[in-house]
Amino acid sequence: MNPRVLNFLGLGLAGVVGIAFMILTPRLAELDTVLDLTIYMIMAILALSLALIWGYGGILCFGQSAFFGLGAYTYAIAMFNIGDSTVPLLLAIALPAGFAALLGYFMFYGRISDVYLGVITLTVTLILFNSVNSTAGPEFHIGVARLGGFNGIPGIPPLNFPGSKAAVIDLEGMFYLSTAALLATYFGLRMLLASRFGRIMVGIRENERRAELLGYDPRAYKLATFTIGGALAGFAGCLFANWGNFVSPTIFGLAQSAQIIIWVIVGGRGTLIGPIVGCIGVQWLSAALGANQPSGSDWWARVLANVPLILGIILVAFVLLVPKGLVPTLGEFGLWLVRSRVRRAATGLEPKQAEKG
Amino acid sequence: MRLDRRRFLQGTAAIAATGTFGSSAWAEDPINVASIHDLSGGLDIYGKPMVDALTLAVEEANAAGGLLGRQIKLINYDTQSNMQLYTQFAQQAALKDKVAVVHGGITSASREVIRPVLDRFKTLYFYNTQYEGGVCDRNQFDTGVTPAQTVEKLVPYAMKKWGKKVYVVAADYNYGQITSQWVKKYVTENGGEVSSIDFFPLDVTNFGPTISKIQAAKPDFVWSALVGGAHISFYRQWAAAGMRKSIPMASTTFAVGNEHIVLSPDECNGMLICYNYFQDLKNKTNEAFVAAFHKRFGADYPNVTELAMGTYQGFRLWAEAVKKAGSIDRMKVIEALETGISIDAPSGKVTIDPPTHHCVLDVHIAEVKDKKLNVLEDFAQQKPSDTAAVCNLIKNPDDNQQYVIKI
Amino acid sequence: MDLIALLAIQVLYAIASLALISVGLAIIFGMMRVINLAHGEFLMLGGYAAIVATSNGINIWIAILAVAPVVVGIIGVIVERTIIRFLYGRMIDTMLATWGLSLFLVGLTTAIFGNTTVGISAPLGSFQIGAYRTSGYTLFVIAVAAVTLGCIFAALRWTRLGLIARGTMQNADMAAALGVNPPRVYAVTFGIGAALSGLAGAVLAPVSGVFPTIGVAYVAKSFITVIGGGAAILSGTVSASALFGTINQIATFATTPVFGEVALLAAAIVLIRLLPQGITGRFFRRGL
Amino acid sequence: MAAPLLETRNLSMRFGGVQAVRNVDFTLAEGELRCLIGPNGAGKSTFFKMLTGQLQPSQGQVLFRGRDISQAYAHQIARLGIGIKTQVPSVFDGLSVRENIWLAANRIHSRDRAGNVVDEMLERLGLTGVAGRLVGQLAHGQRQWVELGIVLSTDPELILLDEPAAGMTYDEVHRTAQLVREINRNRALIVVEHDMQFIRMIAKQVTVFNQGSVLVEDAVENILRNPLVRDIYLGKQAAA
Repeated sequence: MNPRVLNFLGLGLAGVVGIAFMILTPRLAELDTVLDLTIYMIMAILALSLALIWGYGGILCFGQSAFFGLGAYTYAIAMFNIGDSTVPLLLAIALPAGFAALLGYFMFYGRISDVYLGVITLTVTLILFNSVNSTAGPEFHIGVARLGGFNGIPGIPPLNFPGSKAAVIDLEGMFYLSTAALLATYFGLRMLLASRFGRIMVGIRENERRAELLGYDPRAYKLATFTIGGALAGFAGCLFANWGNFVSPTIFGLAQSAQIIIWVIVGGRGTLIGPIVGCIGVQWLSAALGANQPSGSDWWARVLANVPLILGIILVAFVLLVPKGLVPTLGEFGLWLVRSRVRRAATGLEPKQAEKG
Repeated sequence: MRLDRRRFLQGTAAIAATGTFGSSAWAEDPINVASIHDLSGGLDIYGKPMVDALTLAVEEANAAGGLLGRQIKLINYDTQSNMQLYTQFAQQAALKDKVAVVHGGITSASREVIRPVLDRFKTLYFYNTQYEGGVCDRNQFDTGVTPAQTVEKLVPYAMKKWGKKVYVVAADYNYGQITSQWVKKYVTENGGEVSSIDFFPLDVTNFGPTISKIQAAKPDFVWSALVGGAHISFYRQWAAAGMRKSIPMASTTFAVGNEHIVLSPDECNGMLICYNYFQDLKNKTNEAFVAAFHKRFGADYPNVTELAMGTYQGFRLWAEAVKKAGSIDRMKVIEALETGISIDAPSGKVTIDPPTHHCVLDVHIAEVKDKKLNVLEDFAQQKPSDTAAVCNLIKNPDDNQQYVIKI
Repeated sequence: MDLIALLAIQVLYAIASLALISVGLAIIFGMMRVINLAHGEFLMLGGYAAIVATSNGINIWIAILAVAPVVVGIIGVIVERTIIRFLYGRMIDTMLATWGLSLFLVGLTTAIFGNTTVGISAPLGSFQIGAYRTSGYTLFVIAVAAVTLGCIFAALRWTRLGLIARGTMQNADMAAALGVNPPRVYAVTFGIGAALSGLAGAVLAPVSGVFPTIGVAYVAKSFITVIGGGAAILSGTVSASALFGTINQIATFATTPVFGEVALLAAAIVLIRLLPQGITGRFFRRGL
Repeated sequence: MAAPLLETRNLSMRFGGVQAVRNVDFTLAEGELRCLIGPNGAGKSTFFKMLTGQLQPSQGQVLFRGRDISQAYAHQIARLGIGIKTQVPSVFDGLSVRENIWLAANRIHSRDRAGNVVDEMLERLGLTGVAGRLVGQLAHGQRQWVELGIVLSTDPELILLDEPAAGMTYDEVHRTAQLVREINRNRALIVVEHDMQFIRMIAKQVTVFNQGSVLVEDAVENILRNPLVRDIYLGKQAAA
């Protein structure tokens, strides 16, 4: 059994499962479950955007939420001003992509690397947070859309089928759209990574200097990767604004940025399935912990229902017990079971992460 | 129960139908009531007391035999100061728990996140926090005070006491912005002047420069519309700079987060505030309530806040309406509430104002004194005149928005 | 005139507080390459330590200057022994772990103290500068910052641990090369870093107040300051704090706190763009 | 004799106070094989770094085919046709041997062509057996071969080898020498090496670096006789 075959088997399986999930869920699950799953799908796209930039591009980005938020705000503002959702959707992808390109040019062509990238991206998203957060006054508006400061923008009109404002995408449609988008993103990225570009990108992550000495310009590849990641995050932001019909500055906040990183680490860097799993897992967990709070004053009950406390313990335990992240660990366990030729083959599929401390 | 595809496509109406059907089918199963508040994260200062009050209200009702002979089940969500969870939990409450009513939301932001969800899924919504006013939605009831009810009273009182030149510091968001506009309005109406209005994002903790600015402006008193844990440092730095003794302060946000307990007396004594409820109100209902509350949550419970009482009264009003309607069906209950239901609450008489779905209630001006709030003057039965200026749900019941009231 | 004086004090104060909240992180990051996302919570714990101590009748100065650092230092060592030490050389994992830790600490403090803890009010009263009154405590904060940095300088310059520290800053394997056993050095370093954070938290408690979630207000700022400063613990922290503190405070005074914040962050970006290794990556390389 | 392939004029590199390379004038003809020797810290590696654009010289010029490349980026120089095998093998540890070679071949060949080139290269270096292994898991000697393979796969005009024989077994050294001679049939090389046997096997012309500048340049046999070189360099070696 050679790597290619294995690869295609894996992809095929993922595809079948994904499509089955998309088609069956609304028929089997209750509406509230479907709605929850919708947001998880959307956030998974966001997780993938960082998985690409960081896991494969080796670009430590603390500010992925910047592009996510820009996407959401762009969609909201454009929607109020235009009405038909086609243009806003495209803007919500183009603008963050453009912003990522600018920022990326500024950083990579300035030869900024590793943790300094982290700080700059973090700083950028915090600037956005502070700025947008202080636009509560009526004087802050773009066209007819008021920015609303801390309160954000409520009542954002949902997507409609291209051209016909009336044909609004309903809740079920939103689920189909988000799931399809996630699947498309996943397979798109798999293709990207299999392409020349993707393999060179991974090479640069592994050893930038060597790639340079072979005649590749790392700055250009990083810039491209970063821009694609920004576009994806922006797209996710647009879907997010649709799902809840609101957006507020906390979308740019430290908590949001950190959360995205957590998803990727939990699921496993250097994989694509991992961040998806991590994202859904962590979100489901905090929602599950938040629901069914005990009322009353019983101290122990309150401690056990104390979300940050429990979540914190789980995360710490996780790092110590599953350091490589969920999917790689499971993967290795699986591969440990099969023969070594297959193991060699499989390691080719998902390049191992090289920790840069 | 599962939804088959056809019903799913019929959409929300069908879901609401199945919801009410499902719950009124057997008199035995409990009535679900959802609480959606921040019990962790930055806003839990406000959320925890609200949930405690709601818990007590539910337990009292159950002890008295429940509603319509059915027990009430409180389903309690912690939104962790995270907007996304407000949406998710509102959806769960409406669709999974099929609750009869949702009590929840703290900031206006969270309300505007919940409101459309509950409208869409036809679930009754009570918002029990004091806020900037202007929400006009037949599916929602607001039991908190709005600026016209408190600011209007406190401004002239403070000006009479201290003078006509006012410096306003406010939280930089919808509530702070609008409240400070009301302050300005009433100050000018009373022949004074607002020398400046400064806004601060909710996470600002360094007020040094501002305090210098205020000193330069030399106002007769400072009006604070600051909100949240970080802003408490303003009062600290204000006192530390020795300003508390020279320039007094009035506020309609102070003490809502128990600031008067967190701060030491010499950091906030003498400040004037105005609310619907104070724990030390002298009346039979309140004394009984406070006793019950301490019995339930311990005598050392810091303080029953304005928001906690809002929530308690919110539930009581809903329960009253359910009794009157003899059903928990959303429309029946709304109609019952719109008859102008009123209850004898710890804060005094509280009545639903049919056209605005806000409340007519007493307000009191009090002074902060050694971690206590001493009531100085009472104003009976204040109407939500600000919202009334823009909203009449009896005339146009399909209205559904938050008006920005022209000031 | 007196306004200038007042402004000067406030700028100094901004620098001092920035240096205070950053230096603990600087030591931990500079020496161990650990991004401690629970840094803000260490500050928060320092505040609580001071509050609990004072409310139990301990003199406020002792509470702030002794109790808080010791308590948080011990907590730091425990954390290092139980979590961090398993993760050396894995910066990313320590990020996840310390993020989890920060959540845990927030939850724990809320469970123990609730969220309406009675704070401590600033001692030392206030004093007059011309037409203005300002808090005497401001000067105290400035003094503490100066003394702290002085002590760190002395420690780095003249103690064995300082020597090791400087070595490790130059190259990570140095500690081992110097024939000390790294685990102990790391534990101690982390402890000291935590202790300094505790001190900072306690010193600022009377100014900013203390509540479980106050950490987030600090962590990003101090992180940015540390990276902006670069590898050298002391000169890095000082120079970065000086730059950012001044910009922030003056911008705030001239306009609004928001703009002050944004100006600080923008400055950080420009700085890192110009000096990709942080200030000390370029200037006074041989600094401490 | 044709115009030189590579020429440096007055090339110097200073780090703070330290003068690592000092006014080096160096010329390499088309197709020449030159050995660089000199004690550690003589500036050989720094010299290589400047030739490949990893360091910008603090003064002087590097001319490749008469074109000044002293200010060019590393990747531009690589594309002009200078390849380097660094002292510590610089390879893609997280990738398989095949992927390593592919990344190099891919730069100059079309997708399908690259595949064959990779196979040939693996065969040529005897790496076919480990093609699927992660390079990070290979022995030092093998990683040396992988890096050689990477360099050769970009088919450079000029190949710089920084201590190719380091850490190799005796017969690996032989194979390397053989390979170098083979490469030299149609490519120019500069080889930095300490191993004198190795140099004897390959070298004609040798340049001796000392303290950052060229001490002497001569045919290998003269160099070996040169007392100066003995003192500063071979003396130690002989003693060792």
